[in-house]
Order: sequence, then C-alpha cells, then structure tokens
Amino acid sequence: MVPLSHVIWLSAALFTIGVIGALTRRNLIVILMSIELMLNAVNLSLVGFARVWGDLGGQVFVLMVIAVAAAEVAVGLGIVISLFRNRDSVNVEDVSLLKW
Amino acid sequence: MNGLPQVNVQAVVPTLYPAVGAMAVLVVEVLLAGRATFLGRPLTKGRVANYLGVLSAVALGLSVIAAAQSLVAGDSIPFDPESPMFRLDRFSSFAILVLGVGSMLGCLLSVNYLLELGISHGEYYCLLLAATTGMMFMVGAVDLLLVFVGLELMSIPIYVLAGFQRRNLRSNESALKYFLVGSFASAVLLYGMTLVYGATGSLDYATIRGAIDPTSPLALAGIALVIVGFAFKVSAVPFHQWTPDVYEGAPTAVTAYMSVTVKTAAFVALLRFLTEAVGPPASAVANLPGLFAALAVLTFVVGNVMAVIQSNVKRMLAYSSIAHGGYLLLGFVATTAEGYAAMLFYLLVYVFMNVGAFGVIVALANQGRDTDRFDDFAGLARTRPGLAALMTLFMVSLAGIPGTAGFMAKFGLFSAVVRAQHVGLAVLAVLASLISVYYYLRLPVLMYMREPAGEAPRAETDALEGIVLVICAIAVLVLGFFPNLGIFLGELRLLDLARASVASLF
Amino acid sequence: MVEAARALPTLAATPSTLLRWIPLLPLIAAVVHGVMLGLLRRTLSRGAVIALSVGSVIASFLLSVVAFGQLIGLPEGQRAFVDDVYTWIGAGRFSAEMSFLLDPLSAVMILVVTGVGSLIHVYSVGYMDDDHRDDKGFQRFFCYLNLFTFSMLMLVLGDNLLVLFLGWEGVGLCSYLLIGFWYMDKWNAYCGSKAFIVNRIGDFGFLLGIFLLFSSLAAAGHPTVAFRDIAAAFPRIAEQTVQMPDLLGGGEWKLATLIGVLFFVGAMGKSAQIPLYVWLPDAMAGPTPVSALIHAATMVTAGVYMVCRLNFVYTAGPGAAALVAWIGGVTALFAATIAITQTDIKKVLAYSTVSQLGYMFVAAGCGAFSGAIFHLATHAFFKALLFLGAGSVILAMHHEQDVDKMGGLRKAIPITHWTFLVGVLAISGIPFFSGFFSKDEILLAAHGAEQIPGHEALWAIGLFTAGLTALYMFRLYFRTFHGSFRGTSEQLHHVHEPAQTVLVPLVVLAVLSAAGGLIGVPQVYGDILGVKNANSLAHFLAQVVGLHEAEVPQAEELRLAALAVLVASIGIALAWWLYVQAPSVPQRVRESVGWAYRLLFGKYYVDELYDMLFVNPLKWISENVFYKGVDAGLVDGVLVNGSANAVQAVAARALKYLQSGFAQSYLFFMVAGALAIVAWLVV
Amino acid sequence: MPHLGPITIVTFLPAATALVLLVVPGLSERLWKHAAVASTVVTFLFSLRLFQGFDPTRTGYQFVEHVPWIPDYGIHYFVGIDGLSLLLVVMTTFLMPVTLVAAWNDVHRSVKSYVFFMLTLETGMLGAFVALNLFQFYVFWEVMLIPMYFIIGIWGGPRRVYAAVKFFLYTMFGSLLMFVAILVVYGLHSQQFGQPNLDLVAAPGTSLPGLLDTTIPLAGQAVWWKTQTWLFAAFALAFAIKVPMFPFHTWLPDAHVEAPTSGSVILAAVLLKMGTYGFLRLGVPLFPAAAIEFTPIIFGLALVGILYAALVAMVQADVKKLVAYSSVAHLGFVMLGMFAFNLEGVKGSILQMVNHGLSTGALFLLVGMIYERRHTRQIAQFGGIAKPMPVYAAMFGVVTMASIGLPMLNGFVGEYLILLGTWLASPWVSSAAAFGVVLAAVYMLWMYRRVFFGPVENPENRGLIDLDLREKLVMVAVVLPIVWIGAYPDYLLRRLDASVIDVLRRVEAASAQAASAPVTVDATRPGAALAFAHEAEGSR
Amino acid sequence: MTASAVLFYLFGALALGSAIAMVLNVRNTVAAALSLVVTMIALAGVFVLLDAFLVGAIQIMVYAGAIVVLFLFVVMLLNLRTDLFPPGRSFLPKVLGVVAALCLLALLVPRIGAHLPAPALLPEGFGGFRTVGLALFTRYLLPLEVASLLLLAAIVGAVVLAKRRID
Repeated sequence: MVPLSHVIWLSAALFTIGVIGALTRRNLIVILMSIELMLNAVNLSLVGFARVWGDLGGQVFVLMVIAVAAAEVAVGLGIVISLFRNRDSVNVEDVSLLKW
Repeated sequence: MNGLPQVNVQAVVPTLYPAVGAMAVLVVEVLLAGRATFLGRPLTKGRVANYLGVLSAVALGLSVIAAAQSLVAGDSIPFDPESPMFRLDRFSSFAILVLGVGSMLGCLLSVNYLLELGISHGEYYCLLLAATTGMMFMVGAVDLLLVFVGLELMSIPIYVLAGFQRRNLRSNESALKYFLVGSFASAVLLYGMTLVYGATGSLDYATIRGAIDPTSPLALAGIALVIVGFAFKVSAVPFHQWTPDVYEGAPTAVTAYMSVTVKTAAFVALLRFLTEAVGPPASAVANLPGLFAALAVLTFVVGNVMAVIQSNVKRMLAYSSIAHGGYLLLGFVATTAEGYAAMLFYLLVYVFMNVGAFGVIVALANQGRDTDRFDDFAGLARTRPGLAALMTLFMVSLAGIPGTAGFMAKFGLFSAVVRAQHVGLAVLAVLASLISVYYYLRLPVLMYMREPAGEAPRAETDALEGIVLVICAIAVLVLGFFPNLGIFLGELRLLDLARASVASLF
Repeated sequence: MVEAARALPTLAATPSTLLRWIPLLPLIAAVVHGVMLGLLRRTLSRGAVIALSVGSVIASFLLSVVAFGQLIGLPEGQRAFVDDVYTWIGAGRFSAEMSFLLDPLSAVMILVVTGVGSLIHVYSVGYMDDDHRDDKGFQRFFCYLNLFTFSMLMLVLGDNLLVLFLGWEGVGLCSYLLIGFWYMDKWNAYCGSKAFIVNRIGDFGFLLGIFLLFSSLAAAGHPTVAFRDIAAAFPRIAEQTVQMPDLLGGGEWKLATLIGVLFFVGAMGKSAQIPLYVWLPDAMAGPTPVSALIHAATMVTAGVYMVCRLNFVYTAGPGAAALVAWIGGVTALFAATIAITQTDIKKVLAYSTVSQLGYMFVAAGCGAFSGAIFHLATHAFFKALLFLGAGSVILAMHHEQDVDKMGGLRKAIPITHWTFLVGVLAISGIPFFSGFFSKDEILLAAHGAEQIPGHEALWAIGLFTAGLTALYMFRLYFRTFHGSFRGTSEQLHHVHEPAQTVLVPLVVLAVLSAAGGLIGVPQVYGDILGVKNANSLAHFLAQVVGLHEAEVPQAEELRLAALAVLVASIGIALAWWLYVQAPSVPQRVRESVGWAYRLLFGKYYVDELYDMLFVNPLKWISENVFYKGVDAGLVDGVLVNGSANAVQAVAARALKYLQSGFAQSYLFFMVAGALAIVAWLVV
Repeated sequence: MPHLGPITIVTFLPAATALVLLVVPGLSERLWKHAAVASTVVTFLFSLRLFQGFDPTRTGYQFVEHVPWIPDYGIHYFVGIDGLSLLLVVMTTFLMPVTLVAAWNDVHRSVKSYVFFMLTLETGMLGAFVALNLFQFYVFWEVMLIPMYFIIGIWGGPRRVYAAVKFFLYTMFGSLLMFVAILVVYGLHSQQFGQPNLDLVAAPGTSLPGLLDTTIPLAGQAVWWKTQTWLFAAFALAFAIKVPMFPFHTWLPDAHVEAPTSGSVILAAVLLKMGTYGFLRLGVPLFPAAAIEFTPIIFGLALVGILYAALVAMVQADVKKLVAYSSVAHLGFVMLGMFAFNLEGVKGSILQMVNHGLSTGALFLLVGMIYERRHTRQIAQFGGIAKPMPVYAAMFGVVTMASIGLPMLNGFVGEYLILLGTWLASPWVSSAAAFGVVLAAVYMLWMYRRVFFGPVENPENRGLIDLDLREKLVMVAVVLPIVWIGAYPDYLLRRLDASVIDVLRRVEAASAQAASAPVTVDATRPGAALAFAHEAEGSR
Repeated sequence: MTASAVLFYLFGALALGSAIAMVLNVRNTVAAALSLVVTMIALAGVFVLLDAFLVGAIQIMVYAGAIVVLFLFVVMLLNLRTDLFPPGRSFLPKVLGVVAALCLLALLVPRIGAHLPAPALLPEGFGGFRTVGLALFTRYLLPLEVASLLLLAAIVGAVVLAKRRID
C-alpha cells in the first residue's frame, strides 16, 4: 500500500478544502456539501488507520459516519427548506437577525 | 464469533426508557389522532398535548428512577464484558439522573408553552426523548464510536427542536446556525477522534489509555480536536458564539431543556474521555490544565461581560450559561476527584436553577409571543408576585448567593480549585461572578422596583408549569441548605454520591 | 485596680456617703424638669419650679456647708472625704470610679458654686419672671441651671480626671444650652455652638493630657487617673523627658511640662484664654444670670481649678508653668484693652472676666495656687455681683444693654447702683475690698516668681492691667450711672428698681465682695495686726496645693501694694476725667487714633481672622476637594462607577462586534480557536 | 435538630414568624405588622435571657449548639456567644422592634413584603453574629444583603435602585474575595488536620481542631496566597467595605440617603457592625501576625476616615447624608480602637459598636420622623423647628450629644477608651483622631443649630406637629440605654473581658513569634500593652 | 510503484480536484453537487485500495446514490439554478479563516506524518462483507442500534421541518 502519511495528507487536504468551503461559500447548500466533504475526509483517515492497525473498528466507524451524514443532510436540508419558505433565500449572510 | 454476544441489557435500561418513549409517543399520537374521546373525555388538542407530555415525562421518570437505583447500588455494569462500549456505573448513573431530571422538567415545561405558541405536535416529544437518549448514551459510553453516535443522536433532534417554531424567523435562524456550526464542530470532533484512533488503534477507552503516548503529536492533535468539539457543545469561548443566537431564537422551552442537558452531556462525556481514555491529565498531558485554565477564564469573562449589555432575558441567560460553563471548566483545571465531583454537583444544581429561570419566561409567554425582553419584567412583582419571587430566587441562585444551591455548587467547585493550588483562577472567577451579580439583579430590580409598563402578562400559570417551577424552587433551596439531604428513603445523598461517582474515574 | 498603686503613700481619705447627694440633688431637679418638658410637654406651676430648683440648690449648699464643717473637723493634713459610688469605666489597666473627693480645694469650690449658685438661682426667679418669649422658658431655664449646677459640682467634686472631665463637658453643654436659651434668635444659637466648639478644641488638649498622664503613669507601673493616686505617683515620672518630633521643634521636653501644656490647652478653652477666648464675649448672648453664674463666677474658673488641682504637674514642669503665667498675663492685658472700647455693658464685663481669669492663671503659673483660688473666689463674688447688677440695669432698661443709651441711672435704681459700685471698687483693687487682697497676692507672686522667665515684665503687665481694669470698670460705672440719660424718654419713664428676688442676691453679693477678701488676708497685714496665719485660705488649701510663702520683705510687699493702689487710682481718675469731667475727650481720642480704636473696638478682629484662616478654607476644601473631588469624583466616579462603566464599555464597544450574527464568522472563530488549541498542545 | 437551644430560638424566631405569616392566608397588613412587632419583642426578651444567663467570668463560647449540617465538608450548625456577640445580639434584637414601631407609617405599599424582609433581615443579622462556623457565617453574611437590598430598592427614595445595586455590588465585591480566602484557610486546615472543618474553634465534645488552630504561614514561608498577609487582606477588604472604612465608604451615603428610615436604622446600627465584628471575630484571630503587620494601614485609613468623613459631613446639605458620613467617622474610631490591640482600645471599640448602633440608629429614626412630616431632609428647608416641636428637639438634642461624645451619654465612654487605647499604641494617631471629636461637634452642632434654632422662616414648618405617643415611646426606648450606658458602662464592659483577652492573646503570641523571627515587626508597639491582658484578667 | 499506488494517486488527485472544483464553483449549484459526487466516487476507490471493500461499496451507494441525490432534489425544489448572490460583507473573516485553516493543515500534518504507526498484517477477509457485518452486529451492536434511532429521529425531524402543513 501507499505510505499512510500520503493518505493522511490527502484526507487533511480534503478536510481543509471542506473547511474553506464552509467558511467562504454563501450558498447554504454548498456549505452543507462542504461539511459533507469534511466528513468524507475523516472517513478516509479512518479507513487508512483501520488498514494500518488492522482493526475493523475504523471501518465500522466509517459506516456510522455515513449514516450520521445522511441524517445530518436530511435534517439540514429540511432546515434550509423551512428557512427558504420564510425568507426566499439560501444566502447564509441573510440569516443574521440574532446577534450581539 | 458466531451468535449474539453475551450482553448485559440491564446496563442500558435507563437509556431504553426514553428510547422506547420516543417511539411510543409517535404511535400514541397516531392512535389518538383518529379518536374524538379518550377514557370518556373529549379529546381536545390541549388534552392530547398533556397526555403526550406526561407520557414522555413518565418515560424519563422511569429512567431517572432506574439511574437512581443504580446510583445507590453502586455497581459498574459494562454492556458487553469483552468490549464494554457502554458502562452503567455511578458516574454515568449520576449523569443520567441529571439528564433525566432536566429533560423531564423541560418536557413538562413544554406542554402548555407549545399550545400557547400553536406548535403542539407529538413529534416534539419524540425528538426530545431521542435527544435525551443520545445524551444518556454519550455519558455512559466508553468507546469513541458510541460517544460520536450518541452525540449526533443528541444534536440532530435538537437542531430540529430549535427550529420547531417553523413560521418564526428567529426560530429558523436559531436552527440553521445551530445546525451549521454544530455539524462543523461534529466534523472537527470526528477528526479528533480519528487521530486518537490512529494513534492508538482502538476506539475503546481502556485500550486507548493503555496505548496512548502522551508525547505523540498524533495523539495530542487528536485530543486537541476532541476538546474543540466538546468545547463547542459546552460553549466555551471562542466556540460559544452560537449559544446566544440559538438560545434566543429557539422556543423557550427548548432553550430551557437544551441549556441544561447538552451542557451536562458534553461535560460528562469530555470528563470521561479525559480521565478514562487519556488518563489523569496531570500525568498524561502536561499542559492540559493550562489549556483549560485559559479556556475557563476566557469563557467566564466573556460570558459575564457580554451578559451585562443584553436587553433580552433569554439572551442574557445564554451568556450567563456560557459563564457557568466557564466556571465548570475550572473543574478540569483542578484535575482532582473533589473538582470532578463538584462539577457533577454543579451540573445537577444548574439544571434546577436554569430550568427554573427559563421556566418563568415560559410561564409568561402569552398568545404566541415570548415575553423575554427585560422591559417585559417591569413591575412583575405587582402583576405576578409568585413568578417574580421565583424568578428572584433563581437569579439569586445563579448569582451564587449563599442559601441557594448555586452557592453550594460554587462553594464545592471553587474550593476544589483553591485546593488544587489555583487560587488566582478562583479570584478571577469570583470577580467575574461579581459582574454576574449585576445582571442577575437587574431582573429583581425591574420586577420589584419599577412600575408595570406595557401589556399585562399571562394571567395564570399552567399546572404543569407550576409543578416544574415549584420543583425547581424547592430543589434550589433544599440543595442550597441541605445538599446532602437523603431523598428517596434517605438513600440518595446527592453530595456524597457525586463524590462516590467520580471515584470510578481514578 | 492595680496593687502597686496602693502601695504608694496615697493620702488617706475618710469615706462619706454625704458627698454624692451634693451633686445629685440638682440633678434630680433637672431630670424632673427635663422629663416634664422634654417628654410630657407639661409645665409645673411657677411655685413648684422655684421650690424644686432653688430648693435643691440651696439644699445642696447646706449640705456643702455641713460637709465643709465635717472637713474642718478632721485633723489638718488629713482633710479628705471620699465617696466611692461605683466603677464607672473599667478596661484593662484603666479604671475610673464614679467617686467624689472632698478636700480643702474642692470644699472651697463647692461652697463658691453652691453659694453663688443659690444666690443666682434666687436672682433668676426675679430676672426670668418677665420672660414671656417662650411659654415654657421659665421652667426650661431652671432645668438647665440645675443641670449646670450638677455638672459643676461633679467637676469640682470628682475624685478623678474622668469625673472631672464629665463635669467639664457637662458645664460646657449647659453653657451651650443657656447661651442659646433664646434659640429663636439665630445669633444666640450661633454663639452657643461657638462656645461649645471652641471648648471642644480645648477639651482636645485636655483629653490628650489625660492620655499622656495615664500612659506615663502606666509605664511607671501606676496606671491611675484618681487625683490622690496621681499626686502620690507623680514624682516617679516627674523627671522623665520626652523627645519631641521635629514637626514640633524637636528637642527634649520634660514630661511634666508636656502634660501641663496639654492640660492647659483644656483650661484655655474653658477659661477663655488666648487663643481660645473668643467664645466668652459672645456667650453674653445668654440671659444675664447665666452670664453671672457660668461665664463669670463658676464655669469659666474650672480651668483655674484644674490647674490648681494638678498643681504638682506645674510645679514639676516649669515650662508649662511659664506658659500658664504668660498666657494668663497676656490675656489679662489683651482683654482689658478691648474692654475699654466696648459699649455693651455685658461685653465689657465679659472682657473683664477674660482679663481677670488671666490674672488667676498668672497666679497659678507663678506657683501661687492658693492665690489663684483666692482670686477665683473673690472674682466669683464681685463679678457675679457686677453681672447681676448689670442684669438689674438691663431689666430696668427693658433689655437695653448699650451703655451709650444709658447714663445717670444712679437715682432711678439706687440699690443696684450702690451694689454695682461695690463690685467696681472690688474689681479695681481698692484697698480692703476683696479684689484688693487677691489681686495683690497675684502681683506679689508674679513679682517674686524667679522661675518664670521675664517675671518682672509679667508683673508690670499685671500692674498696668490693674490700672486698665480700674479705667474701664469706672468708665462703665460712670457711663451707666452718672451723667445724663441718653436713651428715649419713654425708656427713662419705665426705669425702676427690679423685684426683691433680684435685689436680695445683689446685696448679699455686695457684702461678700466687700468683705470676702478677709478669708485670705496676706500675712503682711496679719503681722501688722498681730494675727498668726492670717491667710486662712492659703493654709486651708496647703494640704492640696502646698503653701506658697512670699519671700519678700514686709516693706517691699507693702510698697508693691501701694503701687498697685496708685495705678488703680490713676485709672479711676482717668475714667472720671474722661467720662464725667470732659465727656468730649473720648470722642476726640477716638478720631485721632482711628485705627487703634477700630482695632480695639473690633476686638482685634480675631474672630474674622479665625474665620479666614481656619473655618472658611476648611469648608471650601471639604466641599470641593473632599466631597466633590475625592468622594464623588475619584472613589465613586473613577473607581466604582468607572469600573462598572468599563465593563459595560468593553462589552458594548468591543466584544459585541465579535458576535456579529453571521454564522460563517462563528466558524472562523472556531477554526482560529482550534488552531490555537492544537498549537498549545502539540507545539 | 432535636433540641432548640436559646440561641437558635433567638436567631430563627423572626424568620419563623415571617414564614408562618407567609403561609397563613388572608391576614391583614395590620396583623402582619402587629405580629412582626410581637415576634421581635419576644426575640428581644429571649435575648435578654441570654444576657442574664451569660457568665462573664467564663472564657470561650456559651450557649453553644453544635449540630452536623454538611459534615463531609466540615460544615456544622455551630452557634455560641461570647461577650462580643452577646452585646451585638442584644443590640440587634433591641433595635428591631424599636425600628418596626418607629417605621409604623414609614411604609405604605407592599407592607407584607416589607415585614417579611425585615424579619428575615433580623434572622440574617443574628445568624451572622452567633455563627461559629465559617460557612454558616458566610451564608448569613450574604443572606442578609438580600432583604436589605429589597428594602432599599423597593421602599427607598428616588435614586433607590442605584443605591441598592451599589450597596449590593460593593459588598459582594469584598465578600467574594473573602470567600476565596476562606477557601484557602479551609484548604490549609484540612491539609494540616486531614479532615475538613469550618468550625472556628473545636466544638465541645469533638476532637477536631477548629480553624483558629490552623497554622497559617507568615510572609516568606509559603506561596504568596497562603500567607497571612494576603488572606488577611482579603478578609479585611470585605470587612472594610462593610464597616465602611475610607476609601470604601462611598456606598454608604447613597444607601443611607435612599433607604427608608427603618432601612437606614438597621443598616447603620447593625449591618455596619458586621464589618467590625468580622475583623474582631475572624480577621484578627485567624491572622494575628498579619493584623499586626496591617496595623499602620488600618490606623491610617481609620484616621483618614475620621477626619475626612467629618469634614465631608460638615458640608452636607441633607441631614441624612450628614448622619451617614458621621457613621463613617464613628466607625473609624471603632477600627482604631480595635487595632490598638490592648484591652482599653478593644473594649472601647466593642462598646462603641453598640453606642454607634444606638445613637446613629436614633438619629436616623429622628430624621425619619421629620421626613414623614415634611418630605424633605434639606437642612436649608428647616430652621426653628424647636419651636413647634420641642419634644422632638429635646430628643434630637440628647442623641446629638450622645453622638458627639458627651460624658454621661454612651458615646463618650467608647470614644474615650478607644482614644486611650490608641494612645497607648500610638500617641500620634490618637492625637489626630481626638481632633475628630472636635470636628464631630462642629458638624453635629452646626446641623442642629440650623435645623432647630433661629426663627421659623419657612411657613411650612410652622404647623409641624410634635411627636406623638408612639414616637415618644420609641425615642424613650432608645434614649434610655444611651443614658444608661453613659452612666454605667462597666456593666457591659465587664462582660467583654474574656473574649477580648482571648483575641489579644493571639495577637500577643503572634507578636512574640514575630519578634523572635528574623523578620522583625515593630514588636514593642502592640506587644507592650498586651502584657497587661493577663493581669487584668486576673483582677476581674 | 505498484498498480495500487498508481490508482491511489489517481483517485486522490481526482478527489482533490473535484473537491476544489466544488468549492470554487460559485455559478452553478448543480455542478457543485456533481463535483461532490466525483469526489465521493474517487474516495470509494481509495477505500477499496485500503482494503475497505464494504465501506467503499456503501460509500458509492449511500453518498453518491442517496445523499447527493437529495442535494440535487433540494436544489431543484428550491429552483436554485444559479448561485449568484449580491456582494457579501467584509472578506476579512473569510480570508482569515482560510489562512487559519491552511495554518492548521500546515501545522498538523507534518507533525502527524512523522509519527505514524507501521502497517499491520491483515487477517483474512479484512474489510469484507462478512467480517465487517459480523463486527457490526456483535461488537458494535449498541452503536448500530443507536444509529437506527438516530435515523428515525432524523426522519421525524426532516418531516417536521419540511412538510408543508402539519398544523
């Protein structure tokens, strides 16, 4: 297999891209996608570590993360929809009624 | 390898009640939906809500009783003897007790409030119970995987609960912000867990503890990111910013519920992780106490200072809850059994005083509108003397004035901090709490020393709300004067048990 | 009490429970009046008031006489009665008994106090009778007067410094109340407060004196404040010295001197000596009997009494003695010069009192304590007489006090006139009137007081002041009773001799003023007449204050006496010339040395000076620097509210903007926080 | 608690009454007032029984009750009294009914809440005076703030909210730091004896030493915050704010001026004594060496307070504010005497606590009476009041005289002993302080003159009605002890010896220790006078 | 370099490229979603290369097949064809955030990379359906059950939030 460090590099890079996406994009749906990307990056690390340690826990963890991600997306999109109904916008910067 | 593993089901009994309850609520609502009468009485919307609320409360109550029994009995039952995954010991029993009580109070508080707001649906109780189940798994979990799943089971329903008032922009915004920041934080936490896993090759706490090398950057980075994830949940500065927005925007009953339970679950889970997986921090990671000290100071200072300028009571209480989180973080600085026990007791006390404070706001909610601005409280002592007195009691307790549970909690915690030789932190903490006295006292000032202005508040209190408030008030006083009073046939001495329960962490 | 003190050769004293009744009787009367007026708002009938008040004082006088008789009956040198009532204050080494001491010194004082006091009570019955300004004024007046008598008796009978101080403050209170008796007048009230406050400044010294004396004795192993114990223990500390701080000039002072000076500060206040005399002239705002009793005969002499009581301190501390003498001398002269120009009949008498008190201090300072007490007694007689006479004049003139509006009254009020003349003669030192003997003894003492620096000058001042005294007293006398009436004709029409109760005390006092000197005739006259121990007073007092033998040849002594008489005569003649013979001269003098006249008439502008130097700056600083600056500005403004505002400002101006309400900004803080935590742990 | 001891009864009777009144429905406001007066009178009578049963010759605490409360934390219900607390307890119970009667018409709205707060306040104050467990003390110390806060804030004057909040925060500021110091001492104690205990002294029948037996390090012997110096500083700050000592006094004028009459009376008479009591009960005995070390500072602040407050009082236009500042000056004397550390000074200081309670309390009562009639307290509005209100003037006069220290009235005895004691410690301080006595006369008499004397110029003052029977009774009740203490103070002073000697002995021991240590404190000063403590003990 | 290594770098580059494309594509939300799918699929390939066969399969099925479809549904539902918003507020937090994220990356990975464990020998069938499934239903039974409740709650929640009328 390839050196684990390369896997980690890839995973970290994807995670960082996700973070950057979540920080900079204003479309709520894209932000959600970025968060999904972050979860996926973590999955990559988990699989890598599971491989290195020869431990199945990591892989089971990935399955759980996928389930959680699905749930998160469902709820997140529900929130976006309900917000869109009230505001007619998916721009995250429009959502700043509550502050200070 | 074949067949089902030999598991101890009784280990998860306290968590099963709310889980089953969550499903039962859905079923019962559907069953009741088609009927015009039930038990010979016409089935109004209000009555359905009451049935569902009480049903949920009963589920939680059973869980509390089970936890209390386990707490008194003091056994330590792993779910699976080979790889424990979840352990019902005194520590988790205590936390489950706290969570159960907090959820139960939040549940009862919701019934009439949701009706007032016109959003009374059975799904609410289902979500609340599911979240509570998640928390209970979190506090008993001794495996990173279960902690994560429990945490998500807690978070996701609460995102929904925060946005439960769908037509309300603030509620929407609350849910969205909580969700965005929350799932981001989950990802960070998850990354941290992964790194810990990578460093040790195991998700099981006991194994991790055996394998962890406290000098390895991999493990340290993992620990750091796990702390970040939990710091978000306990709203430690600088991960606190969602708190005021979410608390203010969410329906008040939800705020009451989540403000106490999420904090408890997160603190307890973090405590368990740090002690059982990482090991006693003093010996394991040298500069961990320093990190927590910095976090704690930042948190209680920022929380208290920001609370001063608020004009919305819920938002003020949000900042106050940030500040309380700051005090609680001091327990991690002390790293002594005394300090951890004090944290547990503090969390218990915090349930009563904070639910009480939010409960008063709930009891004032009128015709779909929250009366949560400071101005709404002017002259309340005239119009609603009972509620004003209760609110004063809760404020006094939150401020930590002796004679209330809030003081006993601070006494224990600060005492532990001082004994752990961190007197400077204790001084900072008390000075910060001096600031808090100022804003807590603003409510009594308004209620007692100003004339009523604007529209009159709701005229009467719902019975369930009344019960919750009275329970909270009694608890605040009893825990303030006799924290170790034996309840439940004299066996449940909470202060002793808090001390006994952290013994298993060492 | 500490055992060591008992071991000292303290003068033995005979117990007697009689003593307590002497002050108690007036107290009972005062309390009855006080409760009636202050609580029940009921007045007793006029007769009842008189019976109670005057009766109690007269009874107390009779008791004093009895006690005096018993005292005389004791063997010489052991004449002391003591009455221990209870322990008043006890703390640690300090213990003050509520106990009374009757020894020769206090015996003389109680006789003067109750004697003159009785007369003035009687006089007041007549004098206050026409006081209709306040419906309850009559009883109130007697209430205060009784209270005063009680306090004064406590002062002189007290067995220790604390009881003395109790009386000392008590008389101050009564003085305050009585000066402001007609409280509806702002001026009177002002004068009362002024008297109290100036006295307080004196008391400050007195208190410190007590402390220093007590602590020194305590350090020597004899913590006590009882007079007899102090007297016995004092020699042990008499020779000690103290290092003064540089602030006060540094140097070593004798302890006794320092103690003496501190006590004398107290005396300065009570006995109106420079620089604390300013209250006494203003005290004339009170009713005239009050001026007579308190501000002439008794209270103001308390300082003299105290100095005599503590004579051993001044004997051991020559510096203090010199200070006493010189302050006394300067005050005597200073007050006399002011008296020359005053036109208010009571003011003249007031300054005269200040001046005469100065004489007493000269005597005390020169070691002639019995001389001081002697002059105290005779002064009590003649000054009471003069004040009562003045009161009689004022009554006759319907509360007109300005001598410029009087004149030629000798025919309208003859009894008053004659008795007043006796008083004037006595104060002027005309031979064989009481003042002659007492003043002579003082001048003689000053003349022979080698231990006082510049004692000759002191003597000369005394002599000159005697002339001035004669001048201003006769000026007063002539302006009042001779010449032509200068008031309105209506006033003249109403002038009449006052009631019997007013006149009887006048006559009695006149007799005492004339003959009172016989109790202390200097031995020189005794030698001439062949009487041994002629100065019975001095011998009587010797047990307490020691015997002050004049070491002057007989001829010298007579020569000095003649000189004094001569000076007085010149004064009288000058007065006669100026105010009877050539009444226009004073006006011309006044115009030719206008500044000097104004200086004197304006009483050297001391009051104004004090206001400018102390009162106004203090008020200004308190208001602007302390109250508005430190309290409101610094402590409250900057520290208290400032810190609260700072917290608020941090939140409202800075922290608030971090909580921007934008979710992505929150995410940024999370990332930054995560970076910080990772860096903390990993790096 | 199976057996109610006398102290418990005295302490909790008022609060119990309040609770009963709260629970029983349908009682009229009048009945509440009557019940409150009755309850406080009964409390007073019970406290007299304490007084009567008190044995002045015994050292240590009497009427002790010791019941486990939260024993795991070393927290017990532990009460007892010695001479010091005896006097303060009796003063408190005495002033409570007097104040309630005096304020009969003071409060018009929410009478029930008012009565409730007054009664709980009394329990709070008494509880603090009798507490022998530090936790218990702290609880009562803080709890009494709340009723007071409401009394000022609800029934006060126009700036009541500001005053109430300022009062509360100011006091909290000090007590929170003290709280940390308490925790440090607590930690030291359990470190040294292995078992947590917050009792001040070993309770009868138990073997665990009390906090006073803890060895608290001197400067240089431990980390800074474990040293007496810093711990004392924290305690002293809390107490100094409460006393209040300059420059922590600025809450007082506001609180006094805004509080209703009864609030002012209790605040001045009792609450301020908490500070001085705290110094003597806790600050000095726990940290004797630090107390010696701090003496110059305390002396300095007390002295500045005496002179400064007097000068500021002089220029006040509001009678109540003037009296408030006079309190600061008076308490400066109390502090001075206490830190003289000799029997004369400390006993005088304790007596002066009582004296100040009576005379300043009475002054506030009197100011309240005129305020009720005229609704102003501005001196300039008055003048010539003695004419329409002679009885009032007489009472005011007596109390004024007591307050400026006229012999035969109570103020003198205390001030005299304090100044004497201070003189024995430091003549210069005493001299300067004695000048404060002069200033006291200046501002009090000046005020008295402007209010009572002169012609009645303001027509509104012409029709003033003199005191009625109730007010007269109140004033007589207060004036009688004023005179009694002035005439026979030794009756009370005798009861103080044992407790004062106990404190002084600690100071003496610390001073001796410091003298033998290389770091020499000026041992001559406080130590010299102390040698006599034993002597006096023997002779009494 | 073995074939698996080649494939790894290939998939890795693909995943990275499409992830960047997703973030950078500010015009078209649908295109962003499709970029995400590519990332997911590429990652599934990497999973398989790392002996996680079941996981790789589920990755494709759930992520690519369900989650991204859900995204697309919502995008269509809300009719969000373009992703153009009015000019946003200050860039500072975003720029700082990106810098911080990159710092985190730069700080973390080199340190971690130096301390990684060595690969272990794998047991038979590691990552296969059987082994993973067995683990899931024995050792990880409890998390699995909890996850089921989580999914239930998520469904209820999504329904509550998104259903047009529940009142």
